[in-house]
Amino acid sequence: MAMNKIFSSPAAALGGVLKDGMTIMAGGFGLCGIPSALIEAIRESGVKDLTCISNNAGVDDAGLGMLLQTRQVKKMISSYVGENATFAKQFLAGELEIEFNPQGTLAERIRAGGAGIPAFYTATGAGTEIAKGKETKVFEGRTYVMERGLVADLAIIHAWKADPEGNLIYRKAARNFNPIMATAAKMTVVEVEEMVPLGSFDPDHIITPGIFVRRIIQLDKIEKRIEQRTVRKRV
Amino acid sequence: MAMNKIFSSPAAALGGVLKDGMTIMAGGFGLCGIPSALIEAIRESGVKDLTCISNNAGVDDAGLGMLLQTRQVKKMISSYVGENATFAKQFLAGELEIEFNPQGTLAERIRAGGAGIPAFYTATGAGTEIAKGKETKVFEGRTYVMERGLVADLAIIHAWKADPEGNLIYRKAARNFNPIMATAAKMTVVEVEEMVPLGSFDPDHIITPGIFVRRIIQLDKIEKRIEQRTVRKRV
Amino acid sequence: MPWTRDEMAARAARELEDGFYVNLGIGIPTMVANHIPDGISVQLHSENGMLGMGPFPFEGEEDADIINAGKQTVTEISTTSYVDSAASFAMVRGGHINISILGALQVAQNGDLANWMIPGKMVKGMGGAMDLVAGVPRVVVLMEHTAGGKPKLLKECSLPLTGAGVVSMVITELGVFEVGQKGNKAGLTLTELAPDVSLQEIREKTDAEFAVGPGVK
Amino acid sequence: MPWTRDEMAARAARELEDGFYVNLGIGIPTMVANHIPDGISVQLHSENGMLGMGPFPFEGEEDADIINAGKQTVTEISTTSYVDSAASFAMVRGGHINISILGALQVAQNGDLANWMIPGKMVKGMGGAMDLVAGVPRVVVLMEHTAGGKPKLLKECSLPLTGAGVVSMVITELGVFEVGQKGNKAGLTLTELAPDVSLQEIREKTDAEFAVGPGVK
Repeated sequence: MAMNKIFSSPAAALGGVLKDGMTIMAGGFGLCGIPSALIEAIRESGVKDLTCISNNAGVDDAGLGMLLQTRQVKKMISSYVGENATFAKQFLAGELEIEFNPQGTLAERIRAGGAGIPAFYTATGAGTEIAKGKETKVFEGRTYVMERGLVADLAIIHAWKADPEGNLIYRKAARNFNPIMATAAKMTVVEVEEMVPLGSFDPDHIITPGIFVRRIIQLDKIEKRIEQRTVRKRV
Repeated sequence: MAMNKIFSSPAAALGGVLKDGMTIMAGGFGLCGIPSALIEAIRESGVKDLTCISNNAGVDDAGLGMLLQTRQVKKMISSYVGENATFAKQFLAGELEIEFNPQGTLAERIRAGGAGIPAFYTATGAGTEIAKGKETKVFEGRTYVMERGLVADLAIIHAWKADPEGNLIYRKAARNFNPIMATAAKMTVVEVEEMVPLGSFDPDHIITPGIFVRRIIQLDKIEKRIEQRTVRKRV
Repeated sequence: MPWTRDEMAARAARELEDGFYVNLGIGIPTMVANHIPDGISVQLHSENGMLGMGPFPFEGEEDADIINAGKQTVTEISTTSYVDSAASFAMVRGGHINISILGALQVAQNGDLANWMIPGKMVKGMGGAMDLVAGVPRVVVLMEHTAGGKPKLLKECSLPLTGAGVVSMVITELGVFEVGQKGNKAGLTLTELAPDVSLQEIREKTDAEFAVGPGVK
Repeated sequence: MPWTRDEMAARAARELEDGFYVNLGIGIPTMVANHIPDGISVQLHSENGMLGMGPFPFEGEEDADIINAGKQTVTEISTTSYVDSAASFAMVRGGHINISILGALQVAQNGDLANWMIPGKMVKGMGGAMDLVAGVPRVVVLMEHTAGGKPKLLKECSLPLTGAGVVSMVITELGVFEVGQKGNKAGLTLTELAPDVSLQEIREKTDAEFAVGPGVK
């Protein structure tokens, strides 16, 4: 534990890492479990021509939507971007590239990238436009599409708690793409809601071992937006 | 939770499942986290010509070694069997087939089988005898071997605690192959050290969700053997 | 009289069996959760990594970290567990989810399904739909029989496919069709009519060819 | 005087850097853990799913569920985490382990490594060795220079390979060799001699061709 992984601010944690044209994975599903503070720091940095790998594109003024507004994103690799009007506008104007991946294929490509697997076969998308231009192979009479592992220059991650080693736990459905992206980048930077002392976690409960985490910042304010507030009446 | 997953004994939990010639995955690394009671019940059943997928082959009188002694095993798919003298004898007499897999490839094949991935590429074993007869492919200048997903008729698993839904947690290094094998068989039967009521687990701590578990038995005695007892002196 | 949306959902709920793990799509499929038959217990899978999903929270009890695939706030129940997105889709792709009930733009008589894009319109993405229809062994489509007066059950889909030959059953407000995918069972069979819906009406509103099951008069 | 086993382990430990994640093989490599330089902190990876491995337990404190890849009882430390076997080897295959230090039967001058089987003898299996040498970016071999008087550093391995062109460095009781794998750096270079070991001696005991580094007299 001689090496220090803890940084003082999002900007400090991204120091020396950002480069125009780089590929960034960003965790989260919708606005749940997104690394908001790190996205904000990327916006402030002005870095541009980014390729962003993220399941969604945020909304107009939150999540990766912030980087779309400032036109820092050249290309998105996502499964669904329906919540973002800025996205639609830039895409229809030809200012933004998009590569749609089926969500499970996207998740598996990221997991494969982190696990040193350059390619795998899946039945998802066989016989559809998604399979066009991709190699296919028949196993036991069924056609499968070859999909490639994905890696990024940088992964930005939101976790619930970290210890100084970089061991991470996540809170509920805010886990989603965060743990797999943490494994699939040359540099993984994590924002956490709470730092805990070494030895605080039960080793059986750790979801992301510190080996995948290079830099950590503790958020000083935690703001979680709800995209679709749905409730039921008390009876 | 209408469906009952809890059975009264290992024999009951395996009722109607065992068939000569079937393929069985058995969790554990060495003697750590092996499903001893279920292996014993398989021995008692007399089922034979089994193909067993397990990282190791136990020792002479424990783990899968028990099924070797009774000659119920036709073939082993393993990464290392060095601890078992019965194994060596039967193998050298040509009575036992063995398919060696690099341990990481074995683990990944099982994970792939459970995840609906029929094949993937790995650099492990490229240029060695393990690659013979297998398809290879070059990605970014490096040669990778195509390995197939593995599935079994039955997985027998050892976990620490289960709730009635079949949610499982494991204890320390006894986790090993158990969670991935739980996903990769038509029928997964689990022995646990302790049953806990529904709702006892923090949903963030569950390692194997109940979707992968069909039958559970609670062990009435827990005996854990240590293969290599190594200690240091107190100073 | 054609089925209401609630009745359609109730009909789909009859496809559930005790112990099933179930994925429900957005729209009418979501309503299936309100019609689970007595004595049957199922677990709802949400693609974003939640298994064992409860109803919407009471007002004031919303948790931003407990959402479903539609980004709606939901609740935990006593069986709930969380996994990451790769593990969630390993459940789907690996065939561990017993049934997927989802909407469609078009279904063809060979089981082809289109529900993710309309050329020329802004494409939002397929989300998890392609994974679900390819990975789940039983795919039930719950949809309006027609759109703008045009049949959605077709000889061939004209829209880009979500999955090829993946649909097992189609439930509309007019009736129920089984989709056979192999050998002499290939093709659509009408197996139920909604009350007071005539075979004539359903023929007029369907482009696909279909057989009529023995129970249908 | 050739290095002792402890001195060999200490030499290998000098390859460690602060913050490294390290996999140590069975035998002399295990002893590397006793020689980690001051001011440097590393985490030990055990292939059976333990990351952050402590020393052997005190007598009476052995836990059957805390073992290393050699099935020996070990202990937890404040950084320890557990994962399943697929996740453990995802760390290995994905290049996340910084260095692997392991034994060998033979090493060839092109970096080929043989350490898992001898034809005609009972084969025990390769365990995780093939995954480690293929996945870890820096593979350091720690071995006796000869076996039964015969060189183990060869022009070509005669035994079945564990990995092709995978070794970065070889440390024996006589000295240290770097293995270059690309372009004009290809091949073995002797970079250190153990005290009082002569170049002549090392040449006699080595079948492989090797260059002699500038620091070696």
